[in-house]
Amino acid sequence: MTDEAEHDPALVRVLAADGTLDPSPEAERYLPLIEALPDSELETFYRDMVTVRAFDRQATNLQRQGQLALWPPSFGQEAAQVGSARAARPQDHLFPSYREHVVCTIRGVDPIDIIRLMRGLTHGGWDPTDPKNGNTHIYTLVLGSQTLHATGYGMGMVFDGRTGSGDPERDAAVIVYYGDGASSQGDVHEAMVFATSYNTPQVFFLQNNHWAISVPVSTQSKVPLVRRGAGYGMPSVRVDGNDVLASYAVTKLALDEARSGEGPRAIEALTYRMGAHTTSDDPTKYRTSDEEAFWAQRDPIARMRGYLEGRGAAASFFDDVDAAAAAYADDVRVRTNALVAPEPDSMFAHVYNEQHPLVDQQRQWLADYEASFEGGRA
Amino acid sequence: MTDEAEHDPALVRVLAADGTLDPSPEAERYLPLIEALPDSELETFYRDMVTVRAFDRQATNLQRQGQLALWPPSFGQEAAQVGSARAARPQDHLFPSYREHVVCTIRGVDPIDIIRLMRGLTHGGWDPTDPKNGNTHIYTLVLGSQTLHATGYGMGMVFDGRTGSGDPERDAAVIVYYGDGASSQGDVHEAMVFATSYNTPQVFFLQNNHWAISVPVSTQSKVPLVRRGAGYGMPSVRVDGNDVLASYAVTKLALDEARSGEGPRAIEALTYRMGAHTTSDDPTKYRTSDEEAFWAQRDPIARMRGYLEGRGAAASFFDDVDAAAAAYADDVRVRTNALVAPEPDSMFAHVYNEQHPLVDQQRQWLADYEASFEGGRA
Amino acid sequence: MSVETLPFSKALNAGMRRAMQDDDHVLLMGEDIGRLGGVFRVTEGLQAEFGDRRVLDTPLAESGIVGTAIGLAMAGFRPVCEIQFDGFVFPAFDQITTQLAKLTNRHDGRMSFPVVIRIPYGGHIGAVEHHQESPEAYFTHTPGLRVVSPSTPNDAYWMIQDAIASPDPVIFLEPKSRYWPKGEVDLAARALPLHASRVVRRGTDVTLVGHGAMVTVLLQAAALAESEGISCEVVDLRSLSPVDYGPIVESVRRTGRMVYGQEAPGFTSLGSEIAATVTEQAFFSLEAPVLRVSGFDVPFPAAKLEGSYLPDADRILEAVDRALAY
Amino acid sequence: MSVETLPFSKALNAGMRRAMQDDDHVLLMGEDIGRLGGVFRVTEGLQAEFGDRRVLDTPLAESGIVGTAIGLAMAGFRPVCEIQFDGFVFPAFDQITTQLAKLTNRHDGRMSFPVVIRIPYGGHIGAVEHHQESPEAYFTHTPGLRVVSPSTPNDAYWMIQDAIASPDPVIFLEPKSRYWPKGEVDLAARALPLHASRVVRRGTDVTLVGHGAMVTVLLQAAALAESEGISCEVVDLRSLSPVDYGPIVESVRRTGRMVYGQEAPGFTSLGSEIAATVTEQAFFSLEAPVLRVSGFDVPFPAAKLEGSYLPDADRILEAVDRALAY
Ligand SMILES: Cc1ncc(C[n+]2csc(CCOP(=O)(O)OP(=O)(O)O)c2C)c(N)n1
Ligand SMILES: Cc1ncc(C[n+]2csc(CCOP(=O)(O)OP(=O)(O)O)c2C)c(N)n1
Ligand SMILES: [Mg+2]
Ligand SMILES: [Mg+2]
Repeated sequence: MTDEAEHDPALVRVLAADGTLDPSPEAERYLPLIEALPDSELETFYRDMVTVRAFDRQATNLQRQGQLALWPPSFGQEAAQVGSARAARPQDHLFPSYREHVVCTIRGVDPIDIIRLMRGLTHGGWDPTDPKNGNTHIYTLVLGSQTLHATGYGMGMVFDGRTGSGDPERDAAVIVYYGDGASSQGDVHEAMVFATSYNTPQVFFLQNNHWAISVPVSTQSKVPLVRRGAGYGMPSVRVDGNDVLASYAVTKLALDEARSGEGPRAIEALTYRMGAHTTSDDPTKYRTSDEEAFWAQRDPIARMRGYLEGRGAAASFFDDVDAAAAAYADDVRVRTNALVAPEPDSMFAHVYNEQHPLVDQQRQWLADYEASFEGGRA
Repeated sequence: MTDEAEHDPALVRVLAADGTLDPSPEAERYLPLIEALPDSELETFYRDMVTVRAFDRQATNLQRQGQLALWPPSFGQEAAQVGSARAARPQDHLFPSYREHVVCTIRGVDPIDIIRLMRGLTHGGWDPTDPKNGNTHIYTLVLGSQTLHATGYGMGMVFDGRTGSGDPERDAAVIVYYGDGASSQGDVHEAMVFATSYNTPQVFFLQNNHWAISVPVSTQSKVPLVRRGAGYGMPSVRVDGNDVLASYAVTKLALDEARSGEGPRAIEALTYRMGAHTTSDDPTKYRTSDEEAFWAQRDPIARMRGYLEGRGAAASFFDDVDAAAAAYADDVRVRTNALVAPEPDSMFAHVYNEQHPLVDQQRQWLADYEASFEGGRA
Repeated sequence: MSVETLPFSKALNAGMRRAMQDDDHVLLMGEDIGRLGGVFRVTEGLQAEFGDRRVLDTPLAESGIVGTAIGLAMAGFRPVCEIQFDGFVFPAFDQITTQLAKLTNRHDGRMSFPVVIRIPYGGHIGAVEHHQESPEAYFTHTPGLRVVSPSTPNDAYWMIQDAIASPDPVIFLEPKSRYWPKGEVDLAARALPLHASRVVRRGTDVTLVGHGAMVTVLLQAAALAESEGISCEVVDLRSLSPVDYGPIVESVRRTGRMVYGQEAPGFTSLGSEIAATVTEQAFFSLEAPVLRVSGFDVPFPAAKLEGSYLPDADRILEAVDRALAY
Repeated sequence: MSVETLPFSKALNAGMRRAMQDDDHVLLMGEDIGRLGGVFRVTEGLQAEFGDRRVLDTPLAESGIVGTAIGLAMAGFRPVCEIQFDGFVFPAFDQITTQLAKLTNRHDGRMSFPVVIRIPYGGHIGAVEHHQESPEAYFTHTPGLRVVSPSTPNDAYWMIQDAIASPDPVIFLEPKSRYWPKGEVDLAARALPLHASRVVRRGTDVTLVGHGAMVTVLLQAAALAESEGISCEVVDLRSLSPVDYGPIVESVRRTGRMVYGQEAPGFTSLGSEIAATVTEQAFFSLEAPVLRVSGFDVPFPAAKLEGSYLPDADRILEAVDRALAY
């Protein structure tokens, strides 16, 4: 299965597993986009991946220490996420699922806001309307639901003339993230139906990490998931999602086309969830160490490091990145430990925007009730 | 739109609009199946179409006379329905939507049972477990839902070894009918996901009659709907659904393959709803008389009549068929007028199979209450 | 002259037209609502007036309609979705329940979701399965939604505008058997607030409460009761969530007896809630338990049986008599 | 020896194993229930024992799971579907409500649909959104469904077998916070019938009623009340639809006071129904209105706040005191 996909002639790949430049035939048309990247940007890609992996590992540990309710690691999926998120323009809107820690932090979301969600302090975490969050929407846990929200947002861009105007500062697009398991949900289908019907400026970004908890992707589909898009008339491409350059390039082109009014596109990024599904999961129950080893050799960070080393990056660069990542992760730990629980009252505060007598009454009741225990509840 | 489809090189068509044999390139592989049909079978196809059209027109009139709550005419879709239903073997299971009057009657369903549903006497109408109904399931009004039921039934056939055994008397398949509008529902997607995942012996038979009430198929998809199947790895074919021979042949092959364990298949039959959506609808609000005229020239019955005439069928044959159809329709009218309303008590009878205190109590209450009006309710 | 006599459906149409004129980010979406004007013609003429970017004939997928409406709300629109019939709202139930209802809360109030979902509901039209149901309990049980139902053309005209103006999601239930009867609509004077209930008939012996098409039945029952010397007060709920208990409890404190009428099955219904809560709030005034007259706890039956299923004035009166017999 | 001490989850597992042994057309289907044994390990070992044709790791689509289970039932199977968490049942809501619940009736009783839908539900596990909800009201309001919830390992063992044996669709709610505690399971002696409620503690002053994990809370409250000299009777509902009112009404006629506890939001809830119906049936015995202690009418909050959201023994006692103060 993994071998087959490796040699899929339609796969876009730029870097071999060891980081040497070795574009697949399908990658040819994307090379100019990659060649246009300055060294600083290549270094940013690498830095992004290392930083968020350090954060991700830290969060996993924090969960083990009982600081978080749950943590779904992004470990292994850094290239697909960095490549796609760096391809987006500031005015684009991003709709993550729940494992897009890399995407979110790149766009400006404070990792502590993701932590707050997974610690059980909030169901959201950050404010998508705050410019500092780079139009990154909050996580959606009901699989596939966000694909429709993204499509609706894209319809709004069409109706507001924010797409296809030819003005690169004005034209915008949406990108929505979902998984191989989620692809089976009816909502994803309906999102593709609406997207093509309204010609939304939209990229459907599927991270096929080969597993939906314990269920292999072969249960969701016997054929490559990338083929779905064509059924709706959507140009679709399959990319090596562990290759940050390829992931960047295919997303960049797809978003550019979408923004310029050519309609929705689909990308299947082949990657691998190197860690557990979440900290509650034990992958040894359902997958082999051979498979894990196969993918360990395709680690997206090692690959990009090989590439940068091949281009002559200094050892000190890598050391700097590692040190900065460690500091970043450490800072998250410190701030996590400082988090405090919200007041019970807050659960009533935002159910409605306008006054609601029943909620108001229960809010008051709880306040009075809690007050009646002043000096300690049994 | 219609012209484009007419000249779609991938369309399977055997008969030209005037009934001359003029197979499209795609039809070549199906010709042996058609050549194998005895004359009697060809006549049956014709007779089926004429008979049910007469019944359908009768039902439409009965609704206008206030005898039915509603009638969704099958007018214009006879060839797709006759061809596909005649291709099924006795042991196959058929899951209609709500416009498959032709399919149902061919399989043995008494038309009066469809009438009972549309008169508002029952939500079902016939008993799919009664052998006389040819494994025809009852209508489903919530669009797309039945596609999952069919898939589940097909899974059962797989688990019971009733498919792929090589024994033609034992191996069975399911065929499910749905429309171009329904194709947008999430359930249809999930049905295709499950069908391919479990390799069900199943044919997805889409009657693209170009309209979902007032909404043209172009709102559901910008590309031919037949392309959807490939996204799941399903062999898929587009057929001229107004050509009964082509409809028969593609369905026959697809069902044979499905039965022999090769998994699900999809068929898009291009046809046209020549009448209103239902008797509550007024199609002049949303479509042109030019379009209606275009399709009138492609009437499936006229086409088959032309073919039979070309083969030398006698005028008396056609007269006989017309006379028998008129008698058939007349019989339906007579029996409709004789239908009586069910007892109120019946609404409680089949909600549960086992005793249910709340329902029992309400049933008793209503009986007592009705009895208290003996001699006339205000 | 600001008072016009309009059928309920045209009053709704006029209300939506006005909301669309006032705010160009109000848009309508649904199946067959554009060129056809909806199967009940409630949106007739609006696509011709506002164009197909503001009145959308969507693909045929209810989850898609509500899910994309959510995205449109995020992008600053105020979508008004039409669900073609009550029984077809369930494919959208996940988007309504796990998304629309919860998204304001999930965003800690930083985004609002002013989506209206219009649903023609209820029986009395002799239609086939899934076309005559009263699904209000599913929505009133869901925190984060507001649920309303007008019973007169004037309320239809004003409440649809208030629902569209609301920053919260509103399930807007339209009693389809009331689409045709006409009534006076005052285009100038706002009706009661969206979430107020209203006493529509004064009385002293028994309080009758209901919403939508049931209000007509309750008024018939009250008229019949009067001829038997029983004085019924009738309250039109108007808002199903939140419920404006003020007028109801005030009434029950006076009458000591209450009958709640609804077309929906009774078990775990809005009627259960109102009975339980009124009992709590007026316990010492009650001479009899609050009685509920509901659709039976069976699937809405075939059309020919709807007369036996749906509570009519006689069944309301039967309960009134029982309440008085306590 | 036929009595074993088992955790609730293992009792369920044993019950399903036995049902599968007894009838080879019983099959299990759901997400991650096979190789992994389910996220709560309730189906652990069953795929290894019965094979992947009887324990299906399905594609990830809840409407697909329930919809194909319906087709399997038509083909003579008895599917037991697992929904991974309470909050993920809504994508299947249309198939449950418009299809599963109504198909027997639609077929005029000529086909039956013995489908069980297992749903781990309720709070107390500190999980993220959609993982702690109590959706029972949506199902109890739907005619055609049966809804049950065991609260002990013994009931879990027997009720799952009864649910599978039932010719009707059964929504089987598993209180997930009870998965781990152990209890005695009598493998030989059948428990009460599926739809019987049970008095689990005798008392004379106030009747406490609830289901699932709430039963534990009610028993805690009863123990605390005892220390204050108040005698509480506790009834475990077991069956949520239909409700076996006999033991409840009998109890309330003696105590004159009742408190209903539930984790679900209170508005239009099962608690509303039971309060309204008990009031009707025991009107003259009631010294106080039936009081309900519920989750608040807000979305289930973030995990750190669940302690304030979920009714605990103190909140039950507060209501007991209020009931006694009438
Ligand atoms: C509607 C719904 N059903 C079930 C779940 C439980 N669940 C959470 S993640 C998951 C697997 C998702 O797999 P995939 O889409 O491939 O994403 P990945 O976790 O691999 O990133 C499941 C079943 C859910 N969140 N939503
Ligand atoms: C879930 C659902 N939504 C809406 C409807 C109302 N409705 C009935 S038929 C119809 C159009 C169906 O179009 P199509 O699937 O093309 O079938 P056709 O009527 O053309 O045979 C609509 C919208 C429904 N029955 N079910
Ligand atoms: Mg995955
Ligand atoms: Mg159609």
